[in-house]
Amino acid sequence: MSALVAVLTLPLVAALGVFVVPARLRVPMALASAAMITGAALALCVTVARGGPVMLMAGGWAPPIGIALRADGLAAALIIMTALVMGAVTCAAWFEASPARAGPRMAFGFWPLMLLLWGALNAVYLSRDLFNLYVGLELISLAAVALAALSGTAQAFAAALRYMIFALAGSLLYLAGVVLAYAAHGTLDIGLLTARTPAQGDALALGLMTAGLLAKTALFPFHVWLPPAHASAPAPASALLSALVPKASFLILMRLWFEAMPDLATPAALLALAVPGAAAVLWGGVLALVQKRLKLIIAYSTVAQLGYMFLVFPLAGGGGAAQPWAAGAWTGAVFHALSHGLAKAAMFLAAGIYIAAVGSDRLGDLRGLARALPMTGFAFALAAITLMGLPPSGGFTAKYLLMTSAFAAGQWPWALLLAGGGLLAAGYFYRPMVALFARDARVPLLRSIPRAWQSVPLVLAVLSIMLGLLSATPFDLLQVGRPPPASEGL
Amino acid sequence: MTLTYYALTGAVLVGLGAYGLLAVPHLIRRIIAFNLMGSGLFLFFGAAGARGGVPDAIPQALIITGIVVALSASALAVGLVVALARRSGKAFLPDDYPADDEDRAP
Amino acid sequence: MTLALDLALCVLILGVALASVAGGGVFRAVIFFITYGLFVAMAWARLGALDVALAEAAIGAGLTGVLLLAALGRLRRMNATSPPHRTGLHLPAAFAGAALACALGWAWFALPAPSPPDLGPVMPQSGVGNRVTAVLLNFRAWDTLLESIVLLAALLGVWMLAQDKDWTAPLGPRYHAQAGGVLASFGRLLPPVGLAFGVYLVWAGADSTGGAFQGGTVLAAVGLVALMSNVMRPPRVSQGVLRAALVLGPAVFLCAGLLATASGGAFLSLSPALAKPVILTIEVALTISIAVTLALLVIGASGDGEYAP
Amino acid sequence: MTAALPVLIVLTSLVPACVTFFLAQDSHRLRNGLNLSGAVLKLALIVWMLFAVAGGASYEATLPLAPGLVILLRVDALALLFISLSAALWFATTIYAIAYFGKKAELSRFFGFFSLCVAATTGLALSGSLISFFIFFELLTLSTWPLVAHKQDKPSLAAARAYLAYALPGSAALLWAIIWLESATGPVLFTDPPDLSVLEPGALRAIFALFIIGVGVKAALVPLHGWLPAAMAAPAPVSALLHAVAVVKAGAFGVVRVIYDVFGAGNVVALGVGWPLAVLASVTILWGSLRALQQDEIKKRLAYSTVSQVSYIILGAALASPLAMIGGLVHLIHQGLMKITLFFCAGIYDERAGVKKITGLNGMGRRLPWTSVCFSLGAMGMIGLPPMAGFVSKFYLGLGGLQAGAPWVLGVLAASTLLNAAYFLPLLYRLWVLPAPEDAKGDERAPGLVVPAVVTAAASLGVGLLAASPISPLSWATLIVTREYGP
Repeated sequence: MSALVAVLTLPLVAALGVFVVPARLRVPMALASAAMITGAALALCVTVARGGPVMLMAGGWAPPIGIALRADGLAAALIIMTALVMGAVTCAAWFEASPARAGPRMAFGFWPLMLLLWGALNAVYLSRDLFNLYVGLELISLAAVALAALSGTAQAFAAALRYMIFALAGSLLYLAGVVLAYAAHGTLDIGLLTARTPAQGDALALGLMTAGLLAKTALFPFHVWLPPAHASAPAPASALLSALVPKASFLILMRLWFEAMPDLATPAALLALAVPGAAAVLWGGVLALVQKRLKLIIAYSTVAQLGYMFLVFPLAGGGGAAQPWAAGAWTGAVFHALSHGLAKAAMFLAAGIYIAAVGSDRLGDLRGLARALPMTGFAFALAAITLMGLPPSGGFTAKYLLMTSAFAAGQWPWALLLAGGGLLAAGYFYRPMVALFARDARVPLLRSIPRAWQSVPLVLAVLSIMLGLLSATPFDLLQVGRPPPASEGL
Repeated sequence: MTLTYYALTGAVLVGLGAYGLLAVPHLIRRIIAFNLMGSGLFLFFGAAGARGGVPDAIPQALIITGIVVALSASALAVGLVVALARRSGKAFLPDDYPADDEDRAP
Repeated sequence: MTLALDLALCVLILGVALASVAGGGVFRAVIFFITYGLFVAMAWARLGALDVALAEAAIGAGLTGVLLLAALGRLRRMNATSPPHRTGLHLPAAFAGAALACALGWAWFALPAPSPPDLGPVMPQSGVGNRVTAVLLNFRAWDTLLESIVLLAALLGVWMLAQDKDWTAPLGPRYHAQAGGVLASFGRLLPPVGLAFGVYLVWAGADSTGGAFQGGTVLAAVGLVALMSNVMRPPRVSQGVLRAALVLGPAVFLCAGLLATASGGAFLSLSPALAKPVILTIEVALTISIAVTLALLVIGASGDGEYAP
Repeated sequence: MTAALPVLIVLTSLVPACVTFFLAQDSHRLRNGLNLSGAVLKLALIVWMLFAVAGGASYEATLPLAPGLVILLRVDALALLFISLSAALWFATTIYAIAYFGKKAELSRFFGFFSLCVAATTGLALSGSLISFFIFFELLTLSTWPLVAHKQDKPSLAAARAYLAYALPGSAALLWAIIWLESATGPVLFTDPPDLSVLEPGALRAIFALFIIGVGVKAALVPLHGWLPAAMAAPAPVSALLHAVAVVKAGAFGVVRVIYDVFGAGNVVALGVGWPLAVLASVTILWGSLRALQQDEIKKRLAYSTVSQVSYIILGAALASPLAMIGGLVHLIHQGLMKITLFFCAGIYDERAGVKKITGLNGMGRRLPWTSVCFSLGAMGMIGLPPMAGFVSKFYLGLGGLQAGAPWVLGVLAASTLLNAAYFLPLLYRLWVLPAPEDAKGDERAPGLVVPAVVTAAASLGVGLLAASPISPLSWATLIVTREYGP
C-alpha cells in the first residue's frame, strides 16, 4: 500500500475505529494510529524528496472525469507538520481528555473529531480537484466547529456559532467560484485549469473562491471569529484549530493563485491580498498586546501571524514569479506556515497545562508558574522565540527568506512590516513571560502535572527551533514540484 | 431562455441568502438563509449544466453531494443554536464576545 | 406556454424565499422554507435533473424542514428570547447580496459554450446505467466517501453539544404519542410502506432515478415516525450496535477502496466486471448509515428532551 | 580537524549550557565541574589555535540552512583576540560566580544561560559571515535577558525589560541593514568584502547608520546606552559578563567588523561616515564620564565608566587609521581586564562588607586589603596612568588620531583622562586615606571571590608592563592590523 493512500485513509479508518470500539480500547487505538499515520507521513516525505511528486488518480479515473491527488513537496511538508502537531496533541489529550479529568463526553468525542480533522486536512493538502477540496473544507469546518464548541460553555457555543457562520459563508462563496469555473471550462482539476482557454468570468470565479477562502483563513478583516473560537476551546483543540486549520484554506489559495490561474495574478490583485495581511499583522498584534488571558493573547497572535503568509502573493506571484527572488518568498511563506504550526501548537498545549495546574489562564493567576512547571515555561519561551522570528528558529528562516525577497523585489515596505511585526510579537509575548517567570509567592497547583505531559509542548517547541537549525532539508523538500512559473529563480 | 430564468433565479437566491446570512439576527433564520444561498447556487449550477442539451451528469452528482453537505452543516448549526439557547437563553449571538469576562477558561 | 410556467415557478420560488428571509415570525419562515424546497424540487424536475429533484425534496425541503421545526419547538419550550433589535448590518449586507447576485447574473451571460467531459465512452465500464450514480459511486467516489464522513462528523458534533450530566441519557426528546391516536396508528402503518419505498429507491438508483442518499432519507423519515410514535425507543450513544450502524457505510466504502489498492489497482478503483455488485454493496451499507445518521441528526443530542412536555 | 575545531570551541560552552539546564538545583558539584571543565577545555583549545594561527593556519566550518542563509564559523586573528579574552574571563567569572552564589536557588538556570551567553559570544566572534554574526548576536540577546532578570525583583525585571526594549529594535535594525545590503551584493563574507559600488552612496550611508544602531545598542553608544546602567541591578557576575566578557564587547567587536570587514576602512572614509561615528564615540566617552561623576553607587559609577570606555574601541575603529585601530583593538582586551577586576571588587565589597555606595568605602583599604589593591589597580588603569594597560590604549589612540588627521582626538582623550581621574581618585582617597567608621565590618575570607580579582588585576597590570613583549595583546593587535588590514 503506497504511503499516499495510507496518509489519506488511515486517519479516516482510525476515526471510524475509535468511534466504534469500546471505551477501554479508544486511547490505545488513537495512540497506535497516530504513530502509524506519522510513520506513513514520514514515508511519503521520503518518497517525495527522493522520487519527486507522487500522483494518484482516485478510482483510476483521470480528470476531468475523476479526481487527481498529488503529493508535491508543499503537500508533503504540510502533511508531516500536521502529523507532528497531531502526534503531540494526541499525547497531550491522553492526559487532558481522559475520562477522569474531562468527563466521558470529551473522552469519547475528542478522538474521532481529531482524527476526522486529520483525515480532512490530509485530503485537502493532496487534492487537485476544486470540488473535492470543497468537500474536504466542509469536513474540516464541521470537525473544527465541533472542537471549538467542545468545552460546552455559553461562550464556547456563541464563538463556535460565529465561527460556523463565517465558515459557511466562506464555503458557499468558494463553491460559487468553483461552479463558475466548471461551467466555463468543464473541469475541476487544477492541472487542467492551468491549461484552459481563458474566459471572461475567470476573474470573478477566482475572486469568489479567494473571498471564501479568506473568510476561512481568518484574514483581517474576517478575523473576528477566530480569537473567541480558539480561546474558548479546550487547549488541545485550540492547538489544532490555530496551528493547522487556517493552513488548509491558505494552501488552496496558493494552489489557485500559483497553479490554477497564475495568469490572473495582476499586481493590483496580489497587492489586494497582501494589504489585509499587513493590516492583520499590525491589528492582531495590537489587540494581542491588550488581552488579559493567555489563550486570547495566543489566539490574537494567530491573527497576526497568519497575515505574514499573504506576503507570498506580491513577492512570488504574477509576473514576479519568474524573478530570482520568487523562490525565496514562496519557500519563506511556507516555512512560516510550518514553524507557526509547530510553535502555536506548543503554546496552546502549554496553556492547557497551566489551566490544568491553576484552573485559569488569566495572566494574574499565572504568576510564578515557571518555577513549578519549568519545562512548560521553557517550551513557551522557545515557541515565542520562533513566533518573534528570532534566530535560530524556523520563524527566523521564514522571515529571512521573505525579507530578502522583499528587498530584492524592491518592495521594502514588506520588510519593514516583517521587522515591526517581530517587535510587536516580542511586545505581546513579553507580558505572559514576565508573569510566568515572576518571583511571586508559590502558587499551589490544583493537580500535579506528569513530566511526560510537560514534555509534549517542549518537544514541539524544540522542533520549531530545529526547523531553523536544520532548514536545508525542508527547504529542498519544498522545491519538489513547486509550481513551474516560480521555479525559474535561485 | 428557460435556463436563463432558472440561472437568474439562482443568482438572486444567492444574493438573498447572503444578505440573510449576514444581517438577520435570529439564528434559525440565518440557517434558512444559508440553505437558500446554497440551493440558489445549485440551481445556477444545474442550469449551467443543462446548457448542452443533454443534462451533464457531473453537476447533478456534485449538487447531490452539496445538498447532503449543506444538510450536515445545517444540522450542526441547529444543534449549536439549541445548545446556545439552553445555556444562555438566547436564540441570537451576543453582539460582541466579552474578551475579558469573569468566566474562568475551560 | 412552458416559458410562462417556468417564469411563474421562478417568481414563486423567489417569493417564498423572500418571505422566509424577511417575513414576520420564525415559525412562518420555516414553513415558507419547506414550501420553497418543494418548488425548487419542481424546478429541478423542469431542468431534467430527477435525481436532484428527489434529493432536494427529500433532504433539502423535507429533512431540513423537520430539523428546523424540531429546533424551533425546543427553542420555544426553553423560552429562548428572540433578538431584541435588528442588527446594524442591513445596508452593507444588502449591498453585498445585491453585488453577489449581479455578479452571478453577469457571469451567466459571460459563460463560454459548455464543454462538459464526455462520459459516454466510459459509462460501460462504470457498472451502472444511471450516469449520476456512476459519477457518485465510481468516477468521483472519493467525493462521496468524504461526504458520507461529513455526515458522520456532523452527527458527532451534534452529540458533543450535550451537557456532561446528560451524556448517558437517551438521544433526543421524549415523545408522548397518545395510544390509539393518529400518530400511533400512523407510526405502525408507515414503516412497512416507507421501508419498501426506501429499498426500492436504492435498488432503482443503479439504473434510473434514485440512490443511497434519497433512499436513506426516506428510511430516516420512517425511523423518525417510528420514534415519535413510540414504536421505537430512542437510542443512546453508548450502544455499540448503533455506532456500528453509523460507520458501516463509510467503513465498507473505505474497505472497497483499500481492497482495490491491495489488489494492485488504484485507490477506490473498480474492475468493470465487479463494479455493479460492489457498488450495490456500498450503496446498501451507505443507505443504512445515512438513514440512521439523518434520523439521529434530527432528534439531536442527548438531554435535548429535558424540556419536552 | 580544521572544520571541527571552531565548532568544538563553541560546543565547549554550548554543551555545558544545555546539560546544566536539566541538572537538579542541588547537584552543585556536577554543575561546577561541568562548567569549569568546559572553560578549561575552551582555553586549552584557544591557546593551541593561537599558535597555529600565528603560524598561518586557518579554520573554517559551515552549516547551510537555506540559500544565502549559512552559518559560517571561521577563525581569524581578530576573532581569536576576542575569544581569548572572553574564554579567559569566562573561566575567572565562573570561579567567582560559584563562590558568589554559594548554594542559592535557581543556579542551574543561571549557569545554563551563563554558558549559553558565552557560547553565543564565541560563535559571534568566530562568525565568518554577516548572517551568522547576526544569528549569534540574537542568541546573545536572548541568553542575556534571563541573567539580567535573575534576581526577579522589581529593579531586575525593569532592567531586563529595558534591555529587551533597547536590544530588540537594535536587532531589527541590524537585520534590516544586513538584508538590505545582501539583497544588493549577495551574502557577505568577512574574508571577501562585498562590492559596494552596486549601491548608491546615500543607501550605503543609511545601511551604515542602521548597522551602527544595531550593534551600537550592545556597545552602549550614546544615546542607546540607557539599558546598561539599569542592568547594574543584576548580580555581580552578570555585571562582569555584561561589561567585560560578552555583551558590550560584542557590540564593540561588531563595530570593528562592520567598519573593517563589511565596508572596509577606505569606503568608510570615502562615504564620510567615519568622522560622525568618531564624534559620536567621543561624545559617548565624555558623556559617560560626566554621568559617572554624578553617581554615588559604586556599580552605577562603574557602569557609566563602561559606557565611556567602550567607545574608545569604537573611536579607534572609526578613525580608520592603523595606529588608532591598534589602540582600539588592544583596548578591547585592556578594558575587559580592568573592568572585570573592578566589578569583581564591587561585588566583594557588597557581599563581604555590605557596601554599595561610595561613602561606604571609607577606610576599606585596611579591612579588605587584597580587594582594595585590585580595585586601585583597575581604577588607575582606567585613568590611564603609565605604565598601566589603559595608558597603552590611549597612547595608540592618540597617535592614531594624529595619523588620521584628527588632532582633536587628543583633546577628547585628555578631557576623558581628567574626568576618569575625577571619578576614580575620590574612591581611592576613601579607600586608603579616610578613616573607617566605628561600626565598619567586613572581611575577605572568600578565596573564590578574591583570587579571580587578584588574577585579573595582575593580568591588567601585566598587559601594560609587558606591552612590548611578543605575546602581549598589543603585539597581537598589531599583527591583526598589519596582516589583515595593513597596506
